[in-house]
Amino acid sequence: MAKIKTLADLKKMREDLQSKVDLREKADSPESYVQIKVGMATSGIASGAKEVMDFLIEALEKRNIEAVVSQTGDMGYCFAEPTIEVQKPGEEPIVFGYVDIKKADEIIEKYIKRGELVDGIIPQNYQVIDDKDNKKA
Amino acid sequence: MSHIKVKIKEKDLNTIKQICKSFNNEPKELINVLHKTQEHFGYLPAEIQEVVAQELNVPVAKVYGVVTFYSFFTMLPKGKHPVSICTGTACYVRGADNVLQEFKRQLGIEVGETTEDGEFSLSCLRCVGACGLAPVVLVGDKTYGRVAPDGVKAIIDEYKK
Amino acid sequence: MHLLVCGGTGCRASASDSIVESLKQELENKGLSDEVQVIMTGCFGFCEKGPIVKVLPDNTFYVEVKHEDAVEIVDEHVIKGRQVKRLLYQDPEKKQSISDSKHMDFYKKQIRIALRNCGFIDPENVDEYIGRDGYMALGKCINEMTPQDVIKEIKDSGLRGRGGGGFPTGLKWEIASKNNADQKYVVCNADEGDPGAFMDRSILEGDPHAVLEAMAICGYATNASKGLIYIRAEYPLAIKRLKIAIDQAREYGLLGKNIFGSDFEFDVELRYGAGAFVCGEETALIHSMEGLRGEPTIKPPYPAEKGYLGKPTNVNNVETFANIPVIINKGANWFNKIGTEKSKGTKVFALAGKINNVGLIEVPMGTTLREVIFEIGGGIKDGKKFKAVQTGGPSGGCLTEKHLDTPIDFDNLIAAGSMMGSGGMIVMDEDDCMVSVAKFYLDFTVEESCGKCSPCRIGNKRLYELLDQITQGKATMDDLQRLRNMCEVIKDTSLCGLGQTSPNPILSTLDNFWDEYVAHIKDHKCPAGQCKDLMKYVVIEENCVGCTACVRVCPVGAISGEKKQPHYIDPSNCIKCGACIERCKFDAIIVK
Amino acid sequence: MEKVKLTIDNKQIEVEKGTTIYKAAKQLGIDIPVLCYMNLEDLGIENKPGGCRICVVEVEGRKNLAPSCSTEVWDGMVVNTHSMRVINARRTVMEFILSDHPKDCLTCAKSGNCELQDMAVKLGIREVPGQEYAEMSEYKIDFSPSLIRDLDKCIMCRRCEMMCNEFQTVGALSAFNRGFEAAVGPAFEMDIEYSPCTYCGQCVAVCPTGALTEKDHTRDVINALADPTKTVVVQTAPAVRAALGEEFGLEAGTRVTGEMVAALRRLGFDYVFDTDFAADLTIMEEGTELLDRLTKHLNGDKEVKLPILTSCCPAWVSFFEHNFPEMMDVPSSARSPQQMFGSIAKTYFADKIEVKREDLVVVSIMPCLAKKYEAQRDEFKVDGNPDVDFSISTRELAHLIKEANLDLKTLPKEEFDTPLGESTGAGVIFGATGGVIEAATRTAYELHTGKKLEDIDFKQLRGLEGIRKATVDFEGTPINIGIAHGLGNARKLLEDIKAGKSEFHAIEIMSCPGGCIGGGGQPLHHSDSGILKARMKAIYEEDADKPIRKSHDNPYIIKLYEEFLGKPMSEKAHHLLHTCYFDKSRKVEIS
Repeated sequence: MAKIKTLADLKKMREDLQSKVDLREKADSPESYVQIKVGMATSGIASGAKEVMDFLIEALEKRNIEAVVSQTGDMGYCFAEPTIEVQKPGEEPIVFGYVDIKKADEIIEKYIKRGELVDGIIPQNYQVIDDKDNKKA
Repeated sequence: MSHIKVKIKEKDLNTIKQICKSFNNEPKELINVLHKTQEHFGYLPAEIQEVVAQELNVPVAKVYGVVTFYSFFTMLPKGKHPVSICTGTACYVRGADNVLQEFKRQLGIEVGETTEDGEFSLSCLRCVGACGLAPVVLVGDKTYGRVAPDGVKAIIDEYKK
Repeated sequence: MHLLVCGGTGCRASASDSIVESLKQELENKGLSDEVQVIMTGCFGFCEKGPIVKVLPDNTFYVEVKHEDAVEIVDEHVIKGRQVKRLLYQDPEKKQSISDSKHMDFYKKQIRIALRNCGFIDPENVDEYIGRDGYMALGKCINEMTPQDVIKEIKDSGLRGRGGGGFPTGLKWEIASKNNADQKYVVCNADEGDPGAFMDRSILEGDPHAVLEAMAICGYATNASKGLIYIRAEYPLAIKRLKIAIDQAREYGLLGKNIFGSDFEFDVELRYGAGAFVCGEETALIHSMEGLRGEPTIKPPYPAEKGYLGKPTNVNNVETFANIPVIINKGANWFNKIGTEKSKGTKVFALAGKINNVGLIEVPMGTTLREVIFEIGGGIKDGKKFKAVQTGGPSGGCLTEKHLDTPIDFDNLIAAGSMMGSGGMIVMDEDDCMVSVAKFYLDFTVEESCGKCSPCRIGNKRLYELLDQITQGKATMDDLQRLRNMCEVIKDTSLCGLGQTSPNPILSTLDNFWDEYVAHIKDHKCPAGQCKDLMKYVVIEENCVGCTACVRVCPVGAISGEKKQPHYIDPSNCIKCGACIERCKFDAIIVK
Repeated sequence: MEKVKLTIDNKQIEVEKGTTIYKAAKQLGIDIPVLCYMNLEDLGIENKPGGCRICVVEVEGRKNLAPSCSTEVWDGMVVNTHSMRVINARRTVMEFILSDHPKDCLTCAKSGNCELQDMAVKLGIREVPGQEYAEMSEYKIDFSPSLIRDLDKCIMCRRCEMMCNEFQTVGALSAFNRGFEAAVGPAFEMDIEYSPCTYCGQCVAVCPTGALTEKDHTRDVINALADPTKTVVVQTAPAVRAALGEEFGLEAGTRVTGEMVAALRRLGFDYVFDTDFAADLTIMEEGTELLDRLTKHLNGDKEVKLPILTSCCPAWVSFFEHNFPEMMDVPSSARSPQQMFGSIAKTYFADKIEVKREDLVVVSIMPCLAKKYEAQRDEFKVDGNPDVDFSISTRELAHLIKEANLDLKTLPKEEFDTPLGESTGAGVIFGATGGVIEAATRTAYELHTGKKLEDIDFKQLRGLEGIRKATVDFEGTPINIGIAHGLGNARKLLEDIKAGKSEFHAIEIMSCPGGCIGGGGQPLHHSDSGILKARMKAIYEEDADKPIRKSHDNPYIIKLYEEFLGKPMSEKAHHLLHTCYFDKSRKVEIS
C-alpha cells in the first residue's frame, strides 16, 4: 500500500474509492439522484428486463448521469413487461412499459436529460409504501 | 524464616517471562500483562502473580491489589463451560434475575463458583450489548438470547456429557 | 449489488457471521460471487430485530435473518428480484411490512452524525472510510488550519462531551493545548460501563477510523503525539477492528510520522480496561492505564495539567470523537444549527427495556422522550402501559409520563432529576417496581464502587440495605426520611462522579414514585407485584379440586392437604418459586 | 509567593497560593476534623487521599462539599466549616464509617488512643441507625511476631499503605478488593509474616484505629516477674526515655530517664540496665569493623567492601535481606544493641551473678516493633533459649507502669544498675537519625588518628532531612558519611552502591522517620511532627549532659573487653556480638 503523503493524494484516492461506496451513498440519500427501478420478477426477466437493466447502468455511466438503477419486484403490470419506474429528483415517479433497449435509450435522452415525456407511460394506480415519506433532509 | 519459595512449572515461567518482556517489563503495563497472562492460563493464581510481580518489579501486594480490583481478572479457574448471565439493565428488566436464580438452582453453585466436577462455572457480567436479545446468557463464546427460566435446563443439558 | 450484513455484537451473538458465510456460499453456488458483494458492517442500530441484512441498491431491510434464509435471499431477491416478504419488518401499528429502512419509524426521526458510517461501510476496510470523506478532516486541519483554528472550530460548534459530564469539548482541548510539556497525550475513553449501554462499542465496531482520525485531529490541536484508547477487554470485536484500523492507517501514513507531509506525528495504542465501571471517571481511567488500581483522585489537578504519566492529557469519549471529523468537514456553523440552544448536535442512545424497538439510535438534541419512546422505539412491548424511562444509567434517574414531552438535552435532563450520562435509555412498564429498580442500580453501584471514599464505599451499601428492607416491607416512614438524607449526603460528599450521582436512581424514584415507596412500607404491598417478600401464594378453595399436583411439585413441602380436599400453602415455608402455579390446571393458586 | 485572600467562618485571612482550606483554617485557629489526612510536615510525609470525607466544608458557589484537606484555596473563597449542611454531612459520613466498624471499644487495644473514637466523641455520635441489618466487613485476624492486623477495624484511610509503599518502599501492603470489600493488606491476604514486611511498625504508628496494633507481650513480662525462679533483667533503649513521658501527660521531649528506672525497679525487675551500654559495645565492634575495612581500602585492598553500613536497625536488616540479598556482605556484621545486650547478659552477666541461662529472663523496652521479631530470630537463640526473651514497646511499658498504680511524674529519679547500665552520650544518640554514625565517628576518629577529639558534636550529621551527606576530616583523610532514615531513602543509597556509584565510606540507616525516636513502638504522634523534633532535642540534651560521651571511654566497656571479650572483633566477640544475614527474597523455583 502506498503512503498518502499529501491532502491531494487523499483527495485523489477518495475520488477513486467513492464509486465503491457510491451505490450505498446514493441509496442512502436517493432523493438527489435519478432513481430507476427495473421490475425484475420472473416474468420481467423472461421478457428481457435484465438486459435493459444492464444497458441502463452502462449507458447512464457513459453519459455521466448520476443515477441509481435498482431492481425491484413485480410492479403489477405484467401486461406491459418489461417495466421501469423512473423518478427524477423532486418529481413523482413515472412508470414506463414495454421498455426495450431502444426505448431505454429514448427515456434517458428525452425524459431524463431534457424532461420530455415519451410514449409508453403507464398511469399510476398504486401507492408505493416506500414513497410516503421522502421529506428526510 | 528463609526466603519465600514460589513453585511454578518451567514452561509456565517462561511463558510469563515472555509476556512481560513483550511489554518491556514496564510496571505501567501491568494490566496488559495480566490480560495476556489470564488469556493464556485462564486465571491468575498466586504463583503467577508472584512471577509477574518479580518480572515487572512491582510489589506482589500491588499486583494482587490490581487483580482484585478489576472484575475481569479471576484467581479461580473457570469451569469447562463458563456460564455468564448478563445482568445489565436491559436484561434485568426483562427478567435476568429469574434466569440467574434458575442457573444457581440447577447447577447448585453460587455466582463465582465452579461445579465440583469442574464442568460449569457461573458468573454475572454487565451488558454484552445484545440488549435486543435480553435476557442474554453466554456459555463460553455461545450466546443464548431471550432465555427464560424454563429454558435453563435445556441449555445446561446441551453441555452435559 | 451489495448485501450488507450487520456485524455488531448483538447480531453476531445471533450468529450473523454464519449468515455471511451462507450468503457467500450460496452466491458462489449460483456463480454470482463476482457480481454480488457480501459485506459485514457495523451495527445498524435496530438490534431488537437482529440479525439484519440490508440489500443494496434497492435498500431492502431484512430482519431476524437466519443462516438458512441465505438460500432464499439469493434465489428470490438476488436472482429473481423478488423481496422475501416474510423477512421484512412488520410495522407493529400499521400491520404492514416495510421493505425500506428509511421508512421505518425507527429510522425516520434519526439524524446520524456519530453513527454516520455504522451499518454503511466495511469497518475493516480503510478505503471505504476514505471513500466517505475519511481523513479529509485531518488533512484539512493539518494543511489549512492552525491548532488554534481547530480549537476555535470545535468551540464554535458547541460540542459537549458525550461521556456524561457534558463539558465543552473545545474548552477542554484549549486547556490541554495551553499546558506545555515535552509529551502530551490524547486519550479516548472507550470503557463504556453503563449496564445497558453500547453506543461506544457500536461506533468502534462500525467506524473505527472516525475515532482514530478525531484523535489525530485532537493531537494536532493540543500538540500531542500519542494517543491511547482505553477500551473494555469485554469488547473483543471492537478491539479487533481497532487494531485493523490502526494498522491500515499506519500503512497509509495517516498515523505515524509526517502525516500529510507535515511535521505532525501521531500514533495510537490500545490500553485495556478490565471491568471497573469507575474507570469511566477520567482520573481513575488514567491510573488504570498506568497499571494501577482504577481509583479516582481529587481534581485539581485535572488530566489536562497532570494526566497520564504526569503529562497533560486530554480525555474524550468515543462518541465525542466520532463527531469531530464531521464538524471539521462541514463546519461549526452546520453543526451548531442542530440541537438546542445549549446542547448542540445529536446524541446516540441505546434504547432498551420494555420497548418494541430495542436498538441504537441517534437523534438531534431536543427530540422529546415521547418521540424517542413511542415513535422511534415503537412504544411499549406487549401493549403494556409506559411507567418510566431511566436515562443516564446508574448515575441517572427515572423519568415519568410528565417528562415525556421534555426535549432531551444535557440541562433539561438534569433539571428533571436525571442526566444524559453516556446514553443508556431503559424503558419500564407497569410491571416494574420502582423500588426494585432503584435497588438494582444500587446493587450495581455497590459492586462498582472503588472503595476509596467512605460515603460511596459504605453509604451506598447502606442505601442498598435500606431499600432491601423496604422491599421486604420492614421499613418505617422515618426510614424514608433517612434514606433521602443519606442520598443527599452521599451526593454531597463523595469523591468522584460515581458516588456523587449514585443516589440519583433513588432520589428520582422518591420524587416521582413516592406512593410506591409508601405502599411497600404502610400496606406491605408491591403495586407492581415484583417484590417476592411481599407476595403471598394462596389457594382459592372454590377452585381447588385436591388433585395434589401442587403438593408433589412444591420443592420445600409447603403445601399440604388431603386428596380431593382444598389444599393449604404454609406461608412460612413457601419460597415463592411459582412452581405450584405453573402446575395447577384449575387456576386455584394465586399470588396476593 | 502569590497570596490569596479568603473568608473562613466569617473570618478573613490571607495565605499563600496553593494552601489547602484545612491549613488556612488552622492558621485561624479553626480545627477542621480530619481522619484519613496525615501530615508529618518536617519529614515530607503527607497522606491525603481525600477518602474519609470527614473534613468536608461548604464553599460558596461550589455544587458539592469540598474536602478541606485537599482543596486549595482561591482568591475570594468563602468557606463555612460548620453550617447545618456540613454538620449533617459530617455526622452522616461518620455514621457510615461507624456502621462498618466493630463497637468493642472497651476491649480494643487502641481504646483511649484511637482517632476514630475521638472523632465519635467530638461529633457526639450516640447511635448508628440501621445497624441491626447493616452488613459489616469481616476478615481474619493476622498475628505476627510484631504486629496484629484486624482489618474489621480498617477505615481505609490508606495511611499504612502510604507509609509502607511511599516512605518505606517495602510494598508489603496494598489496597485490595473493591468497594465495600476493600481493605489494606498483603498479597493474597496472606499473613504478614510471609510478606516482604520488615516489621518497621510504621503502619502501626500511623493507624488511626485498632486495625494495626503491636503484638502485646506485657502478660509474658508480668508472668516472668511473678516467677520466683527467674531473675529478670531489663534493658531500655535510648529513644524510650525521650518519649515515655508523653504517655503520662508530660510535654513531648521531657526526659524521664530517672523516673523510668524507678518505675522499672518498682515493677519488680531484678536488674535495671541500659541498652545504651550495648550501644557503646556496638560502636566498639562496628567502629572497629569500619576502621578495619577502611584501612584495608586505603591500603589499596580491592576485595574489601565499602561503604560499610550500620546494622542496628532490625527492620533495615530485614529490608536488605528481602530486597538486596546479593549485597548482604555490605552491612556491618555487628548485632544490634538489643541483641548484643542479650548475648552479654546471658553469658558474661549470668556467669557473674551465677544464674543459669534458662533462669535469666531478659526483657527489652524498645521504641520499635521490629525488635520483637528480631528477638525471636533463630540465630539469636542458644538451644532454643533466646538472648532476649521479651521485647516490649514504649507504649506497653506505659501500660505496665499504669497497671502497677505508678505515676511516672511523681517517681524519684533513680540510676541504672551496674555493670550493664553504664553508658556514654554516644550510646544515647543512637535514638536519633545520624546518632549511630556520629557515635561511631567519635570513636573511629580517635582510634584512627590516635588524637583526642576536640569538638565532639558533629552537627552536620544531625537533622531530619531524609538523606544527609557529610565529610569528616580524619586528619587529612576525608571520610564521606551518608545518613538515611526511612527505607525509601535507604533504597536510594543501596541502588547507588549496587550501581557502583556510591561515594560513601560509611552509611547509617534507620527505618523510622527521625530514627528510633519515631519508631513504631513509641507513643503515637498523631501526625504531629513537632513531637518527633522534641524527642530528638531531648536525645541530644541527654548526650550533652553525660559525663562520658565516647563509647570507647565507657569504663565498663573497657572492663568487659578486659574480663571477657578480649578485644573488638576477637573470636569471642565474633561469636557473641556478630551475626550473619539470610536471603529472604521471594524466589521462583521450578516445580
